[in-house]
Amino acid sequence: MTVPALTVAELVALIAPGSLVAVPPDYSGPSLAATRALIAAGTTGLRLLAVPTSGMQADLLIGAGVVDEVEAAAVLLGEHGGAPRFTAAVVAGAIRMRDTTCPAVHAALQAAEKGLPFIPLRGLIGSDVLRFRPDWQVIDNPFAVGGGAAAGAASADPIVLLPAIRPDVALFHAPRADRDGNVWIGRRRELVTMAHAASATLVTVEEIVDGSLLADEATAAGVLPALYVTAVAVAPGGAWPLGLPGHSEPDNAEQARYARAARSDDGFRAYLAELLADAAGAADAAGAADAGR
Amino acid sequence: MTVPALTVAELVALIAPGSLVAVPPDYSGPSLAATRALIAAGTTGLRLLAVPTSGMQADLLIGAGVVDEVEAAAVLLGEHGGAPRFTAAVVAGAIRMRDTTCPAVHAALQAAEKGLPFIPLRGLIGSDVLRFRPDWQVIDNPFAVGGGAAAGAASADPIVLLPAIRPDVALFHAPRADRDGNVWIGRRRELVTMAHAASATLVTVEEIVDGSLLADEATAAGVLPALYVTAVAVAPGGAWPLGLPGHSEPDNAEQARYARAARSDDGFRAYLAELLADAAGAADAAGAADAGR
Amino acid sequence: MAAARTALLVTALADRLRGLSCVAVGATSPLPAAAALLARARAEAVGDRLQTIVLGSRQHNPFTDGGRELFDCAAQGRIDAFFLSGGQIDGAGNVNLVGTGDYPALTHRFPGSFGSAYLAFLVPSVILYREEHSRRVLVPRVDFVSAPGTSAPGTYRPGGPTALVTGRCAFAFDRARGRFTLTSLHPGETLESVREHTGFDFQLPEGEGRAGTAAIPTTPAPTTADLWLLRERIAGEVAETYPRFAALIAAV
Amino acid sequence: MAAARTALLVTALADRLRGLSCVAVGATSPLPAAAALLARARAEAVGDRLQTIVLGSRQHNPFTDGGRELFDCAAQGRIDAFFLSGGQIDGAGNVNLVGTGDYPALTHRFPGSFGSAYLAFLVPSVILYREEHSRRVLVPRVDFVSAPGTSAPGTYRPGGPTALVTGRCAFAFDRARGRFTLTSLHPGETLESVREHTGFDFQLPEGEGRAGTAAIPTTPAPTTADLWLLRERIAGEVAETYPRFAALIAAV
Repeated sequence: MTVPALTVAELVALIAPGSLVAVPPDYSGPSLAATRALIAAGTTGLRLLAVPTSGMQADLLIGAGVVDEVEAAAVLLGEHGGAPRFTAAVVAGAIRMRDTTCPAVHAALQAAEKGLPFIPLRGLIGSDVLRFRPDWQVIDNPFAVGGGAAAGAASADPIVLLPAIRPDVALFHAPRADRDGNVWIGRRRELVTMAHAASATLVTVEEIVDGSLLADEATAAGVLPALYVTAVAVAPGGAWPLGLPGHSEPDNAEQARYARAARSDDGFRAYLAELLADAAGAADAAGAADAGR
Repeated sequence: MTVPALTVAELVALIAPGSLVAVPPDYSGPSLAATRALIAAGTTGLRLLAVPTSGMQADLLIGAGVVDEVEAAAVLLGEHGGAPRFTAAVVAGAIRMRDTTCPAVHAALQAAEKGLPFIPLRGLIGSDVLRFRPDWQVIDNPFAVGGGAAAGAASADPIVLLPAIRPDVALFHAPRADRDGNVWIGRRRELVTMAHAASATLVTVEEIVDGSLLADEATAAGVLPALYVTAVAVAPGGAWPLGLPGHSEPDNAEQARYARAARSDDGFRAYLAELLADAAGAADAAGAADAGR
Repeated sequence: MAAARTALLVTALADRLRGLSCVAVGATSPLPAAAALLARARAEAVGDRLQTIVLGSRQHNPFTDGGRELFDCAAQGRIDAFFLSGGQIDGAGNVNLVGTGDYPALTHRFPGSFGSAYLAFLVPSVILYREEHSRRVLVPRVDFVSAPGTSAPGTYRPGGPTALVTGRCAFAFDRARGRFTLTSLHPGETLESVREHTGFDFQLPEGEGRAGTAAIPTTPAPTTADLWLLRERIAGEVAETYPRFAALIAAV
Repeated sequence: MAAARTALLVTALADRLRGLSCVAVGATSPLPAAAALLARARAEAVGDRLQTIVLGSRQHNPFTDGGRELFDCAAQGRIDAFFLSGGQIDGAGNVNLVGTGDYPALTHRFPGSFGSAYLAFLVPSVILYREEHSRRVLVPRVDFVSAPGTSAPGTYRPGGPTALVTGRCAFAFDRARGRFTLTSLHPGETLESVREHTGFDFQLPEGEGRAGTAAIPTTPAPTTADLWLLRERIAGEVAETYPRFAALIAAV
């Protein structure tokens, strides 16, 4: 394999403390397997970038103390309501929160993808999202026709400039990779942008398949090329209890169970202990299976 | 069909004189069928945007007098050398040429796609491409750390800003559409950006298939949704003599024949007359087939 | 939320989509999703077409360019209407999706602004909705402006709020004045009951005295055709994305 | 171009890719494509890996994000080397792909700048090549700067030209001085013959007197292993994209 195939523990060991880690929203394949492994490894000090929102993954990482800072347009457990550990950590001041808006995350990653130092974005003017982002700038649109003054306006078409966001790591779960390290992502193209923008891309997958995913033109359009993939780890069910587009449905009962448990710190600790014990068992099983590869 | 299915003649009749028409490069499915129909219809005054280069399509349109202005990073007949009618028209001053560079076309279309008035782009500083584009601006990067002066430099990180390009029409040929108007484009994602950026998107296709192209997640990633498609026309072999990715190979002998013929204006006229006669015959045949739809 | 009340809110939201070409509905938004699909079914019944994009749906989401496509599509001017809810909404049309308290020292945290700080500027008709109509939600001034109701002159803003539908009534948003106008009362509500539970001042319809309530229209009840569509068609269409909500709709 | 000359140019270009991780080759560039694939085969032979992206190829192009991906990829710093040819190239490393004459009143038009005005800034090693080595091509000053050889201090420019390979010799580009240095003469060429056909002044290797030519190295001939790879492997690999050129390679 061109791209190394690691265990999940080896994969997350590549994430240095302090790294800016980009993760997809709940509907786009967050790697819960890697999330568990990060917690089990005792990693701390990560900065999490939700692209552009996150749910149970962020809540677990925050509750477990893995994360110092979160940039997100929203953190919530989907239909299961607010993210309890996120909410508690923000109110307690335990994490730094960088509030943003969905298109700003996408645009700032596209800026990094294109090697641009910044990218403009419409909207935002007059919002407190902008007011509390000292890293964002407002300029007068240099291409405004006639300028605002000519139109009798108070200012000449102000527009926000966002600095590019270049994550250290893009981390997600996908249905499959091939032995070259190409990864199938289907329509989830935010994963492509994340990987292009990031310095390293770490992927857990349901399986590694024979043959190149790029060989068939009918399906090649949904592939992230190995060029952007740093390492892959096989983790069947690695999105659980979230769903994986084109592969598995969300486990709503388990998510509801988490949402209830995480309302209190004690409940969260108990859930986490159980989750890590299960994960350790699963990892042992995977390790045994791996020995045969 | 949600999106109207027209004849090629009806399709090109939607292109108003003076329109800015975006077309893909030779390797990405230019609609030569629509090109012939535009010439046959006597359309004039079009402004052509090559995304980011063009070949026989541009040369035919220029030679036939359909086009007043061309914006392109290059116009050439691929392995068959320079584009003779383009070259002659530029030297004669018969068309306005807006020289650009490939990534500037892509970026300016992405700006339009994102509703941005402008987008920055690296490179270009000190080139004559920039010098002869009064519509481009250079600013000091407002996010430069310390600024150029602190680094002992003559200026504070100059960077080019490109105005967004919003084509009136995106025009291309694709292997297939479904009855909803979804169009299969595979990996040719410049077609997606073109369509997103353009006010109208007109597509000729090899065939219209039953069932939704979006139904199968394995292939949905390669689909331009009907949302962006203004109208579709069936034109089997509509890319000929160029190839169509995932469908047909280029007809190199025919391209070589064109390259030879177009060296002189007389040769071009003769080639064109023959081409339009053939196209008229093909259109009659298609019309007869169409009657059964 | 009882089935009858759900049906009323869905139809009240759907009423605000008449004559449009394309509506998009964000994730985790069952009420607007049902409203958009009802409006589409109504349009089809009279030979019109309403493109309906429901994020989180497989069946009703044609996007193939990833998470950015909704926002790019809105900026391209292709989306006529979008729905936004709010943890707080004030009388100037400002929406707060971030939290209460003195940001960043919040006393209560909401999930976050999502795309509101952008879509509220770019989508021509942003329909605000919130089932809970109380002074806790409808406040004099939001603690955090995720999306402002109006903007200073010269600000690029082709869009903005046009309406607010709550569990008690419907307002129109007067963009020039930056204020809401009460347009209809749900059955059982009065001008007084709405005032009692609303933390901001609002306008009355043209020609209405400030005293009288008799002439303020009642929010139209779902028609028999609406109820039939909700039960027989929309319940099935939303079931893919919102199975629990679909059961409620099926019972209207 | 005879097979032996082709093999020499391909190997001379491939020599400039040693130790790199990723090289990209633009469309309509058979010579660089063969060089990149040869460099990859050489790397593999010693257990290294050179990612080789050949635009226009199905087999050797992994991109799935459309025409912009090459440029985005270069801006991300993932591409170590790229090849550029020129209608005119001058002694300051400026490349002209647009035409001769007083732009826009050109007397002769070339196809256009392609991505040169961008890639020449961003790709660390831009390898210039042109089979024709004449005063028509290698001019004192290009008529149009598609891509400048060097930039003013303060200009963001991680990349730039590093070499120029022609039908007569190979130059290195001295970025600090903005000048070429003659590094090797192809068999049959002398310093004098190169000077005679070069429209710009250039430097000699360190320690070389301006008079002598004896000590200027000869461009290394393809090794037996190179020729075997070209015939047995590279010809097949380029055949998909450049069938006519493949026939030439197969005959080396």
